[in-house]
Amino acid sequence: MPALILFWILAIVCIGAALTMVTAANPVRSALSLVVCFLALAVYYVTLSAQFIGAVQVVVYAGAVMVLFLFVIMLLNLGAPVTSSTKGSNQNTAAVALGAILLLVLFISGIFFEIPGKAVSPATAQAQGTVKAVGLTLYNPHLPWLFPFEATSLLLLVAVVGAIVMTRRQV
Amino acid sequence: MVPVSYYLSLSAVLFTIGVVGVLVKRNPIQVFMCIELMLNAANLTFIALGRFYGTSVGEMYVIFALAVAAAEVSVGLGIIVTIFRTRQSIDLDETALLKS
Amino acid sequence: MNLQFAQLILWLPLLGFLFCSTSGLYIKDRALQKRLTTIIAPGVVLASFVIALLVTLQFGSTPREIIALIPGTSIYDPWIRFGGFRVNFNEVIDPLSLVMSLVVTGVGGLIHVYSVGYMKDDRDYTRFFTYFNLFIFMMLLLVLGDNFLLMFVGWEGVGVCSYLLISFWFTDEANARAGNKAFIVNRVGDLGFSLGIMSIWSYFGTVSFYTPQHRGVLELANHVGRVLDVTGGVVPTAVITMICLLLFVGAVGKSAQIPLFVWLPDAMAGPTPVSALIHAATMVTAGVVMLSRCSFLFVHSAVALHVVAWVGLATAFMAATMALVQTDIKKVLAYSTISQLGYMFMACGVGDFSDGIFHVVTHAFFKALLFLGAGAVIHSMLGEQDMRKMGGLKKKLPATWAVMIIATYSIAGFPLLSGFWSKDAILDSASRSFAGDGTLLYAGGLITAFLTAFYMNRLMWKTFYTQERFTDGQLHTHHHGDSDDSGHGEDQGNGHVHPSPGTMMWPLYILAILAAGFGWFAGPYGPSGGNLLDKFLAPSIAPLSLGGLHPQADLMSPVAGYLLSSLIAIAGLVLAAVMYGRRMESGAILEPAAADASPLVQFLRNNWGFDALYNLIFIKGGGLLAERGLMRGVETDTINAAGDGIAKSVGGISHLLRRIQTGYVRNYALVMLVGAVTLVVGMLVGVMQH
Amino acid sequence: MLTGLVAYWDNLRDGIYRLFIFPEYWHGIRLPALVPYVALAGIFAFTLGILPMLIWIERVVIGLMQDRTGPNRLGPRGLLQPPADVLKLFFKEDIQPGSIDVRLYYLAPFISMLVALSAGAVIPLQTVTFRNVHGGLYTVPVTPGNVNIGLLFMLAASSLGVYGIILAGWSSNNKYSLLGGLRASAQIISYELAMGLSLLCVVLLAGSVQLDHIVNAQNTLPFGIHWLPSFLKGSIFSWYWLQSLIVPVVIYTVAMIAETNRAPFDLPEAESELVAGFHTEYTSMKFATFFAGEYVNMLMICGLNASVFWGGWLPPFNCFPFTFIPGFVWYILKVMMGIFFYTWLRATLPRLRYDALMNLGWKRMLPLALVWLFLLAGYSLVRTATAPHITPTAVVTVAHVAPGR
Repeated sequence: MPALILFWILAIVCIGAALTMVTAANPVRSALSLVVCFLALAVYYVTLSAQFIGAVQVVVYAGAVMVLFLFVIMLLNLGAPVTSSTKGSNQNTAAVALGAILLLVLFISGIFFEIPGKAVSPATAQAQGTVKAVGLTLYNPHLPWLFPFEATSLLLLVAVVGAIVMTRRQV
Repeated sequence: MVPVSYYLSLSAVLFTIGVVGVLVKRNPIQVFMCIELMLNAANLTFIALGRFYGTSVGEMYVIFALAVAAAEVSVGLGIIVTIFRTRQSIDLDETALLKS
Repeated sequence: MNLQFAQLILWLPLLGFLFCSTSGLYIKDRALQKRLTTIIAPGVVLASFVIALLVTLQFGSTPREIIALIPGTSIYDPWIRFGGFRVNFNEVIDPLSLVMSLVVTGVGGLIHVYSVGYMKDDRDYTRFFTYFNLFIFMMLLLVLGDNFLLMFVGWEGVGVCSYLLISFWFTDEANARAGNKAFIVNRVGDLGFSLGIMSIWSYFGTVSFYTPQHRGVLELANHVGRVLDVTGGVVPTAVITMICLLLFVGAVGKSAQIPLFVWLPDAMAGPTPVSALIHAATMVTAGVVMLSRCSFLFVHSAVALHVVAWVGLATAFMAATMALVQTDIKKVLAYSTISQLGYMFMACGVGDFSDGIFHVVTHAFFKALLFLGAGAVIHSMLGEQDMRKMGGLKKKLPATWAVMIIATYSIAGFPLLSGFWSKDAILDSASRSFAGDGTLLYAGGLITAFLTAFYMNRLMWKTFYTQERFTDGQLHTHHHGDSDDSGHGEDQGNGHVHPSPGTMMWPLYILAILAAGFGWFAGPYGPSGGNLLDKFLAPSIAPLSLGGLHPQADLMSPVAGYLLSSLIAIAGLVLAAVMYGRRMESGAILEPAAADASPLVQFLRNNWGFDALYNLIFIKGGGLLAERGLMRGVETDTINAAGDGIAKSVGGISHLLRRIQTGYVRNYALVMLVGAVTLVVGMLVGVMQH
Repeated sequence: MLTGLVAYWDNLRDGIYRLFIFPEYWHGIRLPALVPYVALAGIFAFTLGILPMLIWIERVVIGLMQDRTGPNRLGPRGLLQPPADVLKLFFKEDIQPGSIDVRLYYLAPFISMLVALSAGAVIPLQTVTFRNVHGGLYTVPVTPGNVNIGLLFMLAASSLGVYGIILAGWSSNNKYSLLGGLRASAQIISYELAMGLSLLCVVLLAGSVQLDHIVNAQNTLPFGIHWLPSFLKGSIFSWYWLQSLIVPVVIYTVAMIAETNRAPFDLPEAESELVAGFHTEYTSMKFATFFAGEYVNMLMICGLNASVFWGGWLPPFNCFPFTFIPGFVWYILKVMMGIFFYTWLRATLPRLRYDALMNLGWKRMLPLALVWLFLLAGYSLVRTATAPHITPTAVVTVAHVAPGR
């Protein structure tokens, strides 16, 4: 029961923050709402006993990605758009309508369909989110994660180099 | 223990908010943030289902999604900065880049 | 000798071809190129012949398995692999392919040697030998290939070479037309052949003749009364009949049988060695070879055999009648070739395939000899081919006359010469036809034999005996002290008739010996108890009993048969001698005007109206169909209209669609979302329905 | 005589130790379950209590270093100066500038403070030993949250601290503030990398990111040399500042100063250029909150430093007078040494230029930390191969700490 209450509180925070992010005109406010949403998600991860992912979520998303966003927003000094949108009022209506359909469909498939398989006991689940368990899984040469993980480091390197090259003033 | 369908539904809501945001926002940074939200909604699904099945696979996927998102953000923001430098505006409706 | 050496039979001519076709690139000295070509082009063919001979001798004396496969590609990595379709590049070494290889390379080699002299002064000397070597290669591929597909490659290859060689002197439009005609008429037959191959593939599951696992088509057909496919099922007789008839259509085209014979007389437009090699000795016999190769199939279908026999007889007779009225020396020979091919088909049609091959061999000798002799005459006559302008050449060309008379008597069936033996074997078999129509076939064969003897002697009389109808200026003269290269017709009147260079005459002598003696050698009274060829060929040829058919009893005793056919031949020869002996001055039985006026002569000269019929049906009718039906109806009103309509509608649609490209990323994203939502809804609906 | 003396002291020590072994249940209350709350209360009280004193300490130390007396008016040796400062700030007029983003403006100092405080949730003060009903002993770290992601949590908290600064700078609608905020965020992001890498060196050696595991992993003979005397076990020479071969601790120290925007890296509030940087527009209690947040942040960063590099609650030598002093005293001593170091640097070094700061962070520290991480990885591989008996420290500790034994 406490878990359920926590879930609902976090859900309200999460959805509220997400909605604020979409509706806010000011990108800074948007970004902050998103940070709140990410933090709430991190708490979700911890309650799902994925502590490592929760911490990484905070470090990477809240700590690095969103700071980067804020940094760029402030660097470019972007406020709310000056002109009101003249084009695409149909676009917005259609977007909301389609979003509603999507939500309905996702709800139906998420709630009304029984998920095959059986949930494991909380004790078993608890042992799987620790740093040690994640590390052992990730670096296990008998599991298929090691090579993708190494490849990801290359991806990050490429991204770093790409970002630097792109934003250099003198090319 | 919270049923897994709760998490799936929450994830659906967040994802939909992200999708709608992508479609209605005109500021590319905000669009970008909406995309991040969609990614996170997907991550939540991964974690919840991974815990449900008692495997670490969900976490593995989330780790990769995180890494990719970080790379994507660095490059994407770099692009936005470059566009701003050349056009002095990043409004998606003013920069109809895809129409010659 | 290792049987692997047999590969060289096939590849040596290809080497020659490669040399000849590329020598121009790296040999700038034309004289040197010509000298090298002179050595290499006939050399490879003769070397091929030597190897074939060695293989044959070794093969015939070895008691082990008589049919050997020489893989060019491994079984597991085949030549062609397309889905379940697999074909290997194997050569089959068996009696039939060896006999044919010997004929092709032997007679072909002699004709190569002859051509060295004949083509000596031609501008395109090397090109000629390029085609010749390629032709030998393709013909060998046809006879040595272990599957229908390789045979088809060779089949088409010789067709191409035939086309190239008929129109060798392509600057003359008539030659080019003749080449086209040969090529196009052959296509009709090839269509049948390729349909036959496809049918074999679909019904048998293989196109190989023999395979190491003994699952080849011929091995599958080698059961009394039934034919199996690779999976062990029985192929119905109706299907066998269909396949055989389709294959026979191919044979009819290539071997110039009725109704597709019209190309062969026109093919005489090429150089005379070409006529000798392709249109007498080798290529046109491909049909007979193919029928013999497929004898295991044919014996299972009495209907197909019957058709073959009667088409053969009809061709033999009709071509003989047409030969009676020809005035062009080569055309007489061409029709005689058609006629003799008819004999061979008749032999196959009554199930006596080995005697068909026997006649192929003897015919190769004497017909090559005849053509080469005619070539020598034409050579001496500066390219004149009309017999009406010849006569009295016996004194001028005694050596040529000698070999020609041997060949003439041989083809006429003069006793104890080669043609006598082979033709008599065919007539004997025809008289005992399994279908009971032996008497008719025998009678038709005899009449044709009589006509053959008559028109061949007519040719001899018109050319060699009657009075000269030309001046010395029309002869190939030779001035003492000059080389042969000094040119045609130079210094007219002062020289004497130069028969021909040695390279042209020696092949004739050799062929003359074979044309005279080979029949005895391979015939029933030959060495080693007689019927040497029959015995040698036996493993490659299916007996009639395999299909449940049995020859009838003899019509008469063998000696009576020999006497009768000898009588007929001599009667024909004598009749011609008597009739032309009375007309020594004109050299013609009817005056030209009278001949032109005679409807019978006109009918025969016009190929019994076949040319006119084809002209009407295909040229005129086809032209009308193309112009009225296809050009207006299909091309203009349908295809062009459809094209224009598509273009217009695409333009209109894109005009509408252009509005979709707004350039706004958000619009595109919206469209993407529409697709995604549709997909998810579709999946959901799909899941719900389960 | 010496033997008797040693035996005497050993007996005395064991007797005293026995006093500090608690039963698992006391009047039906399970005592280990109370430990986190005790720790939370202790850390909270200490942090907030020491805050005013820190300002006094800093001023006194700087005064001593600069050969002057420092605060000396209120109370003995100026000890009442901190409460006076607090009172002054409390009663100052609260000015709200015009054209600001009100909500963010008010939120920023609290974010700064809260995030800094939250880092204390995983800091282990010392261990406490319990005796279970079967007579077995087991130890429990005294920390509010004994989680397996302790170090990551600290990193996450410190990376979130930048929000307070960046929001203050943005919401003030002042170009000095904005520049200060941007500088701060850039600086923090830059130095976080070097800091994380230097901490990774320790994680590599300890084999865990749980803070009490890291401290326990330092409780070995220096470099695992087994013939050394036992009083060196867990001594100052086996702490990770030395075991990680000094470079990581240097990098961490530099990075921690930059992280907390202290001199000589206090560019976000460089008064000569940016007035007061991101808190230019803040007055009264909001300023005080920023101020306090900064000091809490310093405490937490020093706490991490003490745990990770300086042996946490371990005494400098595993022998007589040191072992009598409780662990949390040593711990606090180490934290205060860190604060002293801060002050020392502030009194000594001039402020860096901004580009020099960035160059130092990106071009010196980051590569050095990276190279050192690789070196240490190789070194620990060799050590694992040659002396397997000293490596599984973390594993042994885990087994030791596991409850229910």
